Amino acid sequence: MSAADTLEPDVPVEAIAKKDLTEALLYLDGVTVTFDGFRALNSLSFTVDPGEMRAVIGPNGAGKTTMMDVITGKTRPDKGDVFFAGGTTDLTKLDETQIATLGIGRKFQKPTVFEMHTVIDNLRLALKGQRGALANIFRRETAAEREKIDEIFETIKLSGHRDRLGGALSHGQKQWLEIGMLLAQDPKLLLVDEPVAGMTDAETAQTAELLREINANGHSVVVVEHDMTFVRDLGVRVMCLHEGSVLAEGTLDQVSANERVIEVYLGR
Amino acid sequence: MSNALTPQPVLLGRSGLVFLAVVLGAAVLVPALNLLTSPDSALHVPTYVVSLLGKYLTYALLALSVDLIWGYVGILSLGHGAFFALGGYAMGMYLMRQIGPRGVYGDPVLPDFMVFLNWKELPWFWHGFDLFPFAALMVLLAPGILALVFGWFAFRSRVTGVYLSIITQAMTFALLLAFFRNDMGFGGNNGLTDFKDILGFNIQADGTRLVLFVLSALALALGYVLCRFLVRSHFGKVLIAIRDAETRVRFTGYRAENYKVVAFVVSAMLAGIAGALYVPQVGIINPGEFSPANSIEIIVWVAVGGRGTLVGAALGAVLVNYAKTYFTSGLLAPYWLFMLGGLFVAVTLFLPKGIVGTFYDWRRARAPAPEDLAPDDLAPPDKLPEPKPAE
Amino acid sequence: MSNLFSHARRVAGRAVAGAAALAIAGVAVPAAAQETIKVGVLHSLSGTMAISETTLKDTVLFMVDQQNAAGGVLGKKLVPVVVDPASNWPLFAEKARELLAKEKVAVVFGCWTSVSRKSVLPVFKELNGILFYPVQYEGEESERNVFYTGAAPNQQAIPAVDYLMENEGVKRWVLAGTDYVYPRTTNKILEAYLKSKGVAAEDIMINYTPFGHSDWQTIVADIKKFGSAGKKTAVVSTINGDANVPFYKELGNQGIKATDIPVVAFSVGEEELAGIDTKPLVGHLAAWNYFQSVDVPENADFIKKWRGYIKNDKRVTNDPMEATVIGFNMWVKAVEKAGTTDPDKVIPALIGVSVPNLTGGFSTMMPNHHITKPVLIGEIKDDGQFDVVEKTPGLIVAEEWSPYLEGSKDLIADWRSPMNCGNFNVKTGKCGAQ
Amino acid sequence: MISRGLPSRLGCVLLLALGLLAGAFLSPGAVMAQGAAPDISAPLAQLTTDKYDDTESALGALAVSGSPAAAGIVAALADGRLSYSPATKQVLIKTPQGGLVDAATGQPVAEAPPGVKAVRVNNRIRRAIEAASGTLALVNPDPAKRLEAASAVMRARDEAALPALDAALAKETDAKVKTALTLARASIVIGKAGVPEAERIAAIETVGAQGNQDALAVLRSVPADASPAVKAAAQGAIAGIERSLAIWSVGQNIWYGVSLGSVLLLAAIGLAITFGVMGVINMAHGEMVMLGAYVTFVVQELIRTYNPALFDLSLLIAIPVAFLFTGLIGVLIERTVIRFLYGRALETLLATWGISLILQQAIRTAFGPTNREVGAPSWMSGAFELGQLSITYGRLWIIVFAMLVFVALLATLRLTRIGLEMRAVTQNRRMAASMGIRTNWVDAMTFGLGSGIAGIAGVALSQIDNVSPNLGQSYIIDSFLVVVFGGVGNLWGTLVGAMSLGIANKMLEPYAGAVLGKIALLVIVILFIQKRPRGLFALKGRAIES
Repeated sequence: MSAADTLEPDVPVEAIAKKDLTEALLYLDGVTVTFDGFRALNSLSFTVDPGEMRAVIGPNGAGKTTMMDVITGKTRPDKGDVFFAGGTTDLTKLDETQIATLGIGRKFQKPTVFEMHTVIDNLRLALKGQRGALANIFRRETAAEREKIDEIFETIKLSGHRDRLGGALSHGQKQWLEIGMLLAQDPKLLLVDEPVAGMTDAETAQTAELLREINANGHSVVVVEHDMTFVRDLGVRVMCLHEGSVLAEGTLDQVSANERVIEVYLGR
Repeated sequence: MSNALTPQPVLLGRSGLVFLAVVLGAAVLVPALNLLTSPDSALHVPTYVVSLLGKYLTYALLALSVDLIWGYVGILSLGHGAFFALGGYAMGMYLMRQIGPRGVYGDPVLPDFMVFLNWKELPWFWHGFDLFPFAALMVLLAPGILALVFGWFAFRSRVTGVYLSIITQAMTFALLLAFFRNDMGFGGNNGLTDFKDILGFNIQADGTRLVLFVLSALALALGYVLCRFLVRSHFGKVLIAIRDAETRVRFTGYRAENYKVVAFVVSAMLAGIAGALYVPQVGIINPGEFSPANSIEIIVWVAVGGRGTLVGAALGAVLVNYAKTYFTSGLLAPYWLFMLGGLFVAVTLFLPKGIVGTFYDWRRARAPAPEDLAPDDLAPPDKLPEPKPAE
Repeated sequence: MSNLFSHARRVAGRAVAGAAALAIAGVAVPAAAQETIKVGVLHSLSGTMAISETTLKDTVLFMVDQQNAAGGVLGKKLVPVVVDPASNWPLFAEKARELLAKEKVAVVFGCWTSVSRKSVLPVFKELNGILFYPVQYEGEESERNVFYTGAAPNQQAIPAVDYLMENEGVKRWVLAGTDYVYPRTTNKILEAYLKSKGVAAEDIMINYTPFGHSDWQTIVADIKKFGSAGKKTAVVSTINGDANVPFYKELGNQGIKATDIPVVAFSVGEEELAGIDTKPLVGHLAAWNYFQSVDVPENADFIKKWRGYIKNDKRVTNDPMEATVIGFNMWVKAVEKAGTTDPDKVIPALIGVSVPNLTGGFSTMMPNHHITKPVLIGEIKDDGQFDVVEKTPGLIVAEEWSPYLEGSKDLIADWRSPMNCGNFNVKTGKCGAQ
Repeated sequence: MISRGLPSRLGCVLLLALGLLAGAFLSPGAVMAQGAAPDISAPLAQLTTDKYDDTESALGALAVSGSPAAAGIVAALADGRLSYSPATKQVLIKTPQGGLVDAATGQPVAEAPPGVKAVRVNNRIRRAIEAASGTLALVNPDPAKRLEAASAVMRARDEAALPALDAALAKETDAKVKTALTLARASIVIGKAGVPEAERIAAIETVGAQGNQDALAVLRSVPADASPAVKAAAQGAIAGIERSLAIWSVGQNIWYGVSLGSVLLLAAIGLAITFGVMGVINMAHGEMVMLGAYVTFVVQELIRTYNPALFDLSLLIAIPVAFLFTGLIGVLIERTVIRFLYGRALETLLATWGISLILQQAIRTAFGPTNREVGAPSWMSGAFELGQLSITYGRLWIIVFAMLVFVALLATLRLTRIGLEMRAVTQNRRMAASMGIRTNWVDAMTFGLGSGIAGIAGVALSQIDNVSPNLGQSYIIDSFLVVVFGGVGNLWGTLVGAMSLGIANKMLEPYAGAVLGKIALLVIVILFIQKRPRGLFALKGRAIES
């Protein structure tokens, strides 16, 4: 299914508040995705500002992962708009690689690192720079690149594991390595899917710290997470998804006080 | 230079050096033993053994080309024999044109099979093959372009895993049927045969056979160095990354399909070279080379030797083919299919990493720091991630 | 590497030889004790061609057995060397090389398909071996090192067409074949021949199918349609191997009877029919130089001994077997005549050798390295055998170069001195066809 | 022959017919007892020369001899019961009871003279016999026999049969037979010299109304010297038939396509289980089909040996046997090899390829490399006409069988406990295991089911293809293509895939030929997979990516 088939040209773009579109880093409007009759996203709309960190919560099947799929080009929406960088780029027309090159990095729910590569090679592969196939045959690492990698090692605290295979790392280490790989890509926006699943409390706290640090360095971050302690640690604006659209938005306290949210989480 | 700070991985590991030594050693030793020892000597290598070894070496190069894409990119091509055959046909067409008026009908231009089917003139695609440089170019281009077109479509459409394997099989099967057709102008089932000269040298002369053997050894050595260089480069790391987690690679901003296409084309060209060296040594090229069973056999060689190890692929090709030669003669002839079949089953069950992969495991297990060995000799994980069939 | 190899080969070879000697001590050990002559057998025992070639391997072994029982050749025992080229054409070349260079066999009986013969041809020329090729083929070849004991097109196809024209009044022809060189060439020859007999182009339909074609519905329907033009129609089938069974099954199912549209086949013999229920096929024809049902004492004797040897009293015999037998006997006779197995002596000695065939006559090796043969037309009976309905009165000499083909009409082969040429051009008077 | 007067000819034929009838019911001795028989020694002598020309003319002479013995002789020749002694020139009839009778005298012969040989029959003689006995059977009391005779006469188009036809037409009461007789008469009239123009044109209309291929053949036999009006009428009728046949030929191609599709379906459906559901690339699948065909062979051999009466049921008996046997082999393979390879689909390819080589060679060793004969039961032989379509029973039953297998498999997966467990295990092995499903057992059963289905496919394929060790190899590529084209893991996809590939193949074949058609189809499938990398019926969904 090509993007052209599903994109409705009649969507009145003018009707959307100009301010949102031009100032937002990420802009979703009326995004709907259906799988075999099941509506995974139902007219989902929200924006993420430059430099913002946002947490997304919601029960299973609320559409959190599908939302990430749509933003990163993995899934094409049936209808709706997804714009990036102040409305300059229509993400629904691009594929994963183009979107990644634009500066949107993604961490998967299940940690995905290159298991047969060493940790340092994982970072080397992710490092921003030449992506062309032929050019990479003769590529040599520069001093600047090496410095950058050392820097990331500092951030993700895996310096002692440089030469171990990615697959040999513990679950938590893999999560961090994956975040490190995101950093190496130097994206404008990081999409992080359940970064603390399966982590110890200490690791969870460290991860929250890590994400805050990343955010402080000027990266926008969208975190999908179930772990409320972690979300609280982040201390950022929270958005609750339910049945494919935004149920509530605000601080964690506001959202968790929302009656409908309580109903959704506890009522079933 | 940056190399001064942290060393880049070495181009050739220990096993690579051993491999090159063996191949190049054979390139010197075999002709020497053939020429310098008397036929009665225990060390004497008869000419027919030289040709046989030369054939094995071309198979080894073919296996290497398959390992490059299967072992390192995870593309299981069940149609790689097609590239081998195309290279072989390009060479065969050159050799046919060299026959000139020495064919049975004495036609100065047309090959015999065209004469007796009443063809009046040479089909357009036969032009140019009387020139060796053109033919040599086609040895690379014919498989290369097919791989480029096929790979471009397949990888861009993200046809992967089993689906890809099946359509590569369909591709070689379609070519098999096409080349069987006499109307195609490639000699139909009989293929191209009865060659006389290559570059002016009698193709049956012992000297020519020795030279072809040495060339095959050199091609294998160079092919190995090329593959090794590729898989150690940043490009190669991306390939391995694609094999293990293709989606991650895309989300990291690499065009996985471009990497696959490049690897696929390089692999097809290597296979084409192998085919081109194979044809003058066995003396015939026929559509049978396109048969899917042949392509599956190549996979088996690689699996037996150990995929993702390069050395293993070459070793597997030589071992399995030696076994085939050995068991198809004499008393064991009726049973050799049992042995071949049993070998495949046994290898997949008991040596899933193949001979060389298992050897690496064993060496790693003895080494004090297991992880440190990994970067030198990359063995694939026990199981390659494969797309699961939709449920 | 080669050191290692030859060593491993020697060691393994010794082990296997030892085991083998133990296993078949009765045969192997005494044979090795005296001087022997090695006979190569180059027939596929696995793969697609095993279906046809295995029988020929057994036939050669049977003949060797008989010959040894009769005292061998030149007082020496014959030792068969069997290899399996596995229906793989390059492997044929490799195995031929092994037989000639390593085993040093005196003669090789082998090959079935044209491509396998083409594959081994350069090897036999290079290493100066002798190959007996026992299968009917397309002709267009005559080589010093090869003796062709199967039929050339004029020893099979043309008499069959003549029979249909004269006896069945056939006016319209379907030439159906598998798309490879034998049917292509045969059909080219037949087309030219039919046209020379005044058959119009629109009364000839030519159809080619791939190897192993299994769905014949469309083609059989087309044949039926072609046959409904108001003229007596026949099918000349050069369909090969596995494709025949589904073809005949479809003919039977679609109710094409021999009395309506007879099919005459050149590649269907007793072995092939053994896999089909022949009741619906009664009356369809085949043209060969031998049928199992030929009622002469030589044949009855051969069948009896063969069945005794193979220990199966239902085993059928067929034309390529007869060709193998003739070839074998010719070689034995030529070796006795030459007093040596040296190919340079045996090859000239073979010309003119005459041995009994199994249809009550003699076949002679001609200077073109092909043999003289009677042509028999048989109709399929309901027991899977053939009823011989026509036999040429005399023997037919093979036309290795067809006079009906543009490229070869001026060529002749004569391997006697002084000509010594397989493709002598009578127009230019030069060997090498120029 | 034509020169003979009508009345005498009619008389002869009737006499001959009576004689034939008598011959069929009475002993030859009784026929002889009727007395004064014409001399048939000349034709009998011709029967002993062992020449087809003589036999044919003897047949003609016998037919007009008026001898009551002639009928018995013709019938004996048709059945292969006629022999002669080259030494004594005596012609002998072997009675159906096994006795010997002298053809000339009708007297029983105690012992055959030495060197007695059968009078040989070839296609030409068979045609002559057919024409004669067809003519004679026109007065058979059984309408079905008369109908058969009418079409035999039409096929033979022997002008000599015309008087008999006229006589039969005059007496005929059965409408169906009458139509057939009229048609047969018209067919002869069209090609006969010296027929009045009007009669010929009427005949052309009668035949033209038939509208089938036989009619075309008849219409094309209009003599070259016929009047322009006759030729025009024939041309018009031919054009009309060709138009309607062109339309029918589309239907025919679709029928052939469905038939090919059902063969593909049978070959592929077992694979849809082992490959589609379990993810095992089972290269030995073709060998399972081959084993099924050999089971059929063995079952038939046993039936032929021990109880030939059951032969028509042999296929029905073979079905469960083949299912159980190949199913068991499948379970064995799964338990000893496949189970160690789950999750390593591409490695199952290697192991099963090895297994396929072993199975092939095992069969070759056990049964020999040559084809084995599997007979067709009577209900699978022959064909019937549906409009202008000729539908063979064999193909029809295979289609029906394929559909039954498909439905049964679908029902097994949907409705039975084991089907539910199979789906559960393939969807989430760990979850299924934790719910108490014995996943090992289910794996073995699933593989056994797929193999068993392949086995019963072999039963059907033994009817249309070689039963040889190579049987499986010819189906393996097509089977994989069908499953992949249809969408892995979806039985409906396999059905639609098989049918569309079958029909596309048969639609392409008349234009492109068998080889190019097949190549074109492969290319189409390759391109199609580019468009839909997961096949025709791939399920959409949020793929769980790792």
